Amino acid sequence: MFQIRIHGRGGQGVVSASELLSVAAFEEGKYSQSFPSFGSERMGAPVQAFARINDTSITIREPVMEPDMLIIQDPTLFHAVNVFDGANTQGYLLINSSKTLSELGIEEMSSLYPKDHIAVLPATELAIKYIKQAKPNTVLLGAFAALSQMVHMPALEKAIRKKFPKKIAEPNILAAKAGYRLIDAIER
Amino acid sequence: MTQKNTAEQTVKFYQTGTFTVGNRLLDEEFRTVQATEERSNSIDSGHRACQGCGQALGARYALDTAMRVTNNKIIAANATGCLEVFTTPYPETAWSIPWVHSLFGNVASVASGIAATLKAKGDSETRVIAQGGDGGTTDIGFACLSGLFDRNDDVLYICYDNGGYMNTGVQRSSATPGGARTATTMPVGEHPGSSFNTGKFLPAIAMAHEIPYVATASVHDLHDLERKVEKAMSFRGARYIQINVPCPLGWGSLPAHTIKLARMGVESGLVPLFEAEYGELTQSTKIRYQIPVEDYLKAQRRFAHVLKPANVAQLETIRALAEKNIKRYALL
Amino acid sequence: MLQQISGSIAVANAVALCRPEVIPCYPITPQTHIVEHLSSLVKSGQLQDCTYENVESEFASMSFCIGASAAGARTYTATASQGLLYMMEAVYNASGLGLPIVMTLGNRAIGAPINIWNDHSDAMSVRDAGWIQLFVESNQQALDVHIQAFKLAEALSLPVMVNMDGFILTHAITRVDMPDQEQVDRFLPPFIPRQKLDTESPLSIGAMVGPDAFTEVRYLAHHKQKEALTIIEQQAEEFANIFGRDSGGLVKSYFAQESDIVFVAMGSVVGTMQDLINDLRSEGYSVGILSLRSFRPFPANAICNALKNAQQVIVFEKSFAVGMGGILASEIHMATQRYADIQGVQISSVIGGLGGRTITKQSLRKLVDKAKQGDLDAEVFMDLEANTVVRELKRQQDEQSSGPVAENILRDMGVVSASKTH
Amino acid sequence: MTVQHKPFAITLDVGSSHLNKTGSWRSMRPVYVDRLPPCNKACPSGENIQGWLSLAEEKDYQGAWRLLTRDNPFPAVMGRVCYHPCENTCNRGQLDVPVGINSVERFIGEQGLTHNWQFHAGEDTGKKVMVIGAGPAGLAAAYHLRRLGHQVTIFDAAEKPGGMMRYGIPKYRLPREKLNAEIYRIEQMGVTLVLNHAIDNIERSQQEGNFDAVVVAIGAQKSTHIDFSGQSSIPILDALSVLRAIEMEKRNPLIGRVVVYGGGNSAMDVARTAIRMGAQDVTVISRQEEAHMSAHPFEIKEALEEGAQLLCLRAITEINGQVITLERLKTSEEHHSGHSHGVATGELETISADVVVLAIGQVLNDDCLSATPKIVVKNHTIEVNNMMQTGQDGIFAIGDAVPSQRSVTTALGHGKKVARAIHAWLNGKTYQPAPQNEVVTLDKMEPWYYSDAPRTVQPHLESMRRKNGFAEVLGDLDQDHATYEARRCMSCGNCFECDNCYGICPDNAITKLGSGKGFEFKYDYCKGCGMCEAECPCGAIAMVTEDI
Repeated sequence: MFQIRIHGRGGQGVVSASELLSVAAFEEGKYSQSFPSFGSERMGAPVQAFARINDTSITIREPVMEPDMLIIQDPTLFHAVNVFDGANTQGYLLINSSKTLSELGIEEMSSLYPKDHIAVLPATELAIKYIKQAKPNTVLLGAFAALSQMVHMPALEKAIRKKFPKKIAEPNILAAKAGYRLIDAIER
Repeated sequence: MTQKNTAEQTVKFYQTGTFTVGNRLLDEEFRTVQATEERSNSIDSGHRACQGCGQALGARYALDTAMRVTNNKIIAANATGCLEVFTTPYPETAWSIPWVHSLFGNVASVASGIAATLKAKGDSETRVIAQGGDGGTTDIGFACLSGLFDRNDDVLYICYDNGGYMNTGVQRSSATPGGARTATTMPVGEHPGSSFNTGKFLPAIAMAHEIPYVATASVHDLHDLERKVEKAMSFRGARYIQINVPCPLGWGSLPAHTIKLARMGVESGLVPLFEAEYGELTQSTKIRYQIPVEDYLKAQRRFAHVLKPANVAQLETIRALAEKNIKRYALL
Repeated sequence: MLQQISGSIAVANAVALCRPEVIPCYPITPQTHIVEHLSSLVKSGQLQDCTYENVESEFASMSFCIGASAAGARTYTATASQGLLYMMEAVYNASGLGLPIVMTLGNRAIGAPINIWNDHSDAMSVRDAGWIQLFVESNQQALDVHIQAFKLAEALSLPVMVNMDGFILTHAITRVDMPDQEQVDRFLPPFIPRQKLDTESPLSIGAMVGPDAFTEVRYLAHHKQKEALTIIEQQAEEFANIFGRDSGGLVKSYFAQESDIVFVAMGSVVGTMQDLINDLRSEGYSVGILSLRSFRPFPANAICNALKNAQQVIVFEKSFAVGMGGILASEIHMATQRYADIQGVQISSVIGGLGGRTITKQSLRKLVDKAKQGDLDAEVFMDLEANTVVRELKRQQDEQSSGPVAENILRDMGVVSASKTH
Repeated sequence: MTVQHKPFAITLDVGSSHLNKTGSWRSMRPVYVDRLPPCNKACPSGENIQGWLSLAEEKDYQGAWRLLTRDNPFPAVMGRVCYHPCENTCNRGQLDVPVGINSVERFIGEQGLTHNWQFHAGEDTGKKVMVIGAGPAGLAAAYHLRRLGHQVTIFDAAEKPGGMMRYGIPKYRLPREKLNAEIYRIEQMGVTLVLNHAIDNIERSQQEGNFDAVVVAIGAQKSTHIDFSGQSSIPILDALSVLRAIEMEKRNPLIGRVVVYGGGNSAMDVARTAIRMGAQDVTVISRQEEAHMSAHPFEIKEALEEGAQLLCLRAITEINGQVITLERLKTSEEHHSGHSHGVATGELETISADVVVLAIGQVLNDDCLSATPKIVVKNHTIEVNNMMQTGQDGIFAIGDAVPSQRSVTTALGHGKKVARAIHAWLNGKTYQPAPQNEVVTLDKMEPWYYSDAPRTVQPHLESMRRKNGFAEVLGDLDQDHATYEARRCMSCGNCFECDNCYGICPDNAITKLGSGKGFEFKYDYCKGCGMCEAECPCGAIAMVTEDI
């Protein structure tokens, strides 16, 4: 079972990101689950969302305690929340930032991860470019696909099209593709 | 059902019992529903209302009228209260219409639910009536009633106003008139009876919701009452009628005086009868023979203290209220 | 059809397939998404011949249901927590009148302190209200059980409450198999009310009943619930035949009969427990779960039958009766006392997951380990921060005006960082 | 326990509340009563006024006429000349103004004449009754006797029938064609009228004619006369002979300055006749103050309107030549209540006159009675028992000849009463009048239910027109107005099927039996609240204590 935890702030599409991930996995015939860390749904508050992807059905309901994939949508959270709590350091780390890991002050923690399991990208910049909004979630999902291969772009595109009306879906797909390309290029 | 004036109808102007229930001289169409042998008796004999119950009368008047207008297609919902208790003492029922009682404070919503069902089933013939006492209407059921008005659900809400919680032993409601003795506003202390400058007048609140129709009526003037119910039934949406129903028990009056007191209430100006459509006052029923408020008060033990010389200020306040009504609703 | 959707949407769509005729609602987290979605379905015309009304309170909402159901409509609403308490008088009334209303309860804690997260305090507050109360473990069950709920309610002329953990299920996006209309129609016939406000055949509903007959009327309510014990099982079987799934029923055993240690629990926590016992059983533990799917009627026989081989029973529940303890635990006690086959079983009452506290596999595992060692107390508050409690008790001892408890504890835990104000 | 097929909320067989007999709560029970309306009570003819008004309300004029004429065969006459004591007692008078009963009666009477509705004699009994006097009393007696099937012959000394109706009431109040028509209708029943035939020995005439019984209805034909002191040079006449002379169209004695002495209706008749006959100046001198004059106020009012002078509280003490000396009187303090005469003051004044007419009353002319000694005359009237029988078995006396209020209406009432008495006597029985019901007063009624409207005023002739001739002073009501007026009747004490009791009973404890059949209490359910009694507009319900 592959477990994902997404950290961000209210309004950044954290919950949508987890949902899109689960739907994309579903589209690929896998079992998946997503849910938010429930709380007051106010803008700017730290939020988490979770997803699980598996080949068989998932019954567990506890929040993702040992994420195989950590997605950090907002790097300012490193100072507020212990985002690495319980993280499987053999898993993946995906961070939205234009800074380096050392600039972010997480060099020590990130060093525990395999090098090719870490990706840092300016997702917000790309989001502004493609969707004219500071919502880095779809860019990060593209990057997630490239980084983890747990879902793939066609399924992700499908999930985005299901969730959003065409006018919003298409730019988001472009944003996701941009995220995908960026990471894919680095990896390969 | 009002008589046209004499100039138009020289002969049809019946001095003989013009305001009576029926009259063999009146054309059928001008007689009240209650005058007919075929009236539906929505509430029938054997109910356990007190002797001279105004509410038993008001309810039958209103519902029988509604039944005639709708060809017997009405469903009634009832708030907890005297009417509910005395009509359905297990294992008997006095109702000849489909009738449901749920709770004290929810009759408006229950009625809305019934109306919703009729709407869902495409039944536009059957109409819904909600009924409650003044406590169930102005106090505990107020929120639900306001919701009904807000949504403009197709329900006629009838409040039988006897100015207190009579079912539980005569306590004050927000419709209890100032000065009146109740078990929670006894005639003791510096300000005996129910406080003045308190309470709420629901017809005005109903008007503020701008619902299609609001009216006040009284059991003493059946023609007026039936006309109003008939009028109410001609509208779709939320409608409110408040019927003044004397309560011998709560008012400390003789059972035989129920209608007389209803009449005196109106003729003293303390009980204004009027109609409003979409929030605008459209008509008031004129006082026929104005009487001093004292005449009305002295027939009720609940006001006995008001008539003592020491409480003349209370009497003046009540007089002023009557005058205010007369002016506001153009009752003369 | 397989779909990856939230629990709320799944339930809303399932309810819509049941062709409800009247739906009043009032928003309250965490059930709101259900009625929001139903609103869209009605407004867009996807759900026809249905009156949807956003009313002014939960009290009005249930009252609206009462009127609608009495007038012969298939009626549905949803609420949670405080909303349930606000409609409480009408909740009792609906069952007292025998009206087959179906209501989803998005289970949530009851304040104060105000808390929007999941536990079962709301469901337990109406345990004596005369409603049938069903619990679901997953979103698939949630949608399946709603379809059964209408059929059950209408068969018995009793209201049915489907309990679904707030957020954990309502907000979780999972795979569900959404039935098609034809299947649902096959399972659920059109509503023929047992009693109906009908101008063609006038009837008085809601008469006053005095001491001479009240006992009989109340006994009949009890009798109906007992009948439900049979009907629930029958309908689950019928459902399985048409939809090809096991959903519903009175209880569900996961190795309960063949295990020494058995969890008894209701709702979504059973999913986490399943995950746990799969691990534990592979490690050689003899551990199982008994999931209670019907809480009212209380299936005492089915429970006892499932527990007859157990040595240790861990009753896990997300609520408790303050001053008494676990509610479900005491009911299990009562049932086992009556059941001759069960003698000497150890029953521990575990209270956990209150107000949305995470129920982790790890914590549950500790319970099993303790039970295995015979160390599990009769009453356990799982993951209780004992030190915090002790400090607050000390504050109260030291100072008469120690301030509000909830705020003190938040401050103590560092959630609120404000300094002491006096 | 078997499975219930109904939901438990309504199981256990809910029944109708009809099972609950709330009648057991009652300590008083309502009963329907017929109370006596004050108009009926006041009517000297004993008319069922409320009854015929009720039919008139429904525009059943023939029905009204039939009911009315059951008691009074002269509706067209009485509709004009009756002083309608009924109206004075009418309960409606306390609300606005009394119902114009008299005008409706006249309308009904006119309907009878217009449509030529006829009376029917009763089945022949073979008995013969002689009636002496064709005045209102005699004619009424004849009419009622005939209805009862007896043969009747009326003898009258005058050349035309009608008595005081013809010779005492001026034409402007009673057009003669109306009188003639209504008398003719009685003749049509088979009553034999023998005119110009004075009876001087009753018993002999009875034996000669083989009559089984006799009714003496000879009126009070002898005018009271006063001999004034002084040397009068002017005629001093009596009212009766003046009015008779004018009726007979003989020489008009009312010329120049006419002084009428008296305060009664005859005085007014003479005064108003004098004005019509062209008298120069008409003065009525009354010993009473105006309020206590026995003339009806409207007569006084109309006389004054027509130009008569009125001098009250004066007595004629002397007439010398054309000068009449009057003494002023003052109201006696002990007797301010009514019939008192003034007390002399000694203050004198004079007026001049060309003729004086005394209108101070008439007494019985007992010439024909002298042959029948058992008929006792006392105080100028014939003594009769309460069955109107004189001391002579089989001879009855009625009208102005016996002690009673002297009015046409009273005379008609006597006619009815004597007919019943004779009928019983002829059958060897004694007439027992039915006991009278309790009179209904306004406090037993709830008048709120009646609309208020002023009485339709009979169209008055302008007073100028009145003075110049004997045209009728009061006109007819048209049909609309008559109906309207009839409908002002409150039906005091008698159910008029207003449905109030039926409608306002909070316990639905009244059965409506259908039009004309009234109502019935369902004592199984009546809780005895008394609302029906309190709200019965006309007071036709009474609460009586239950026997426990």
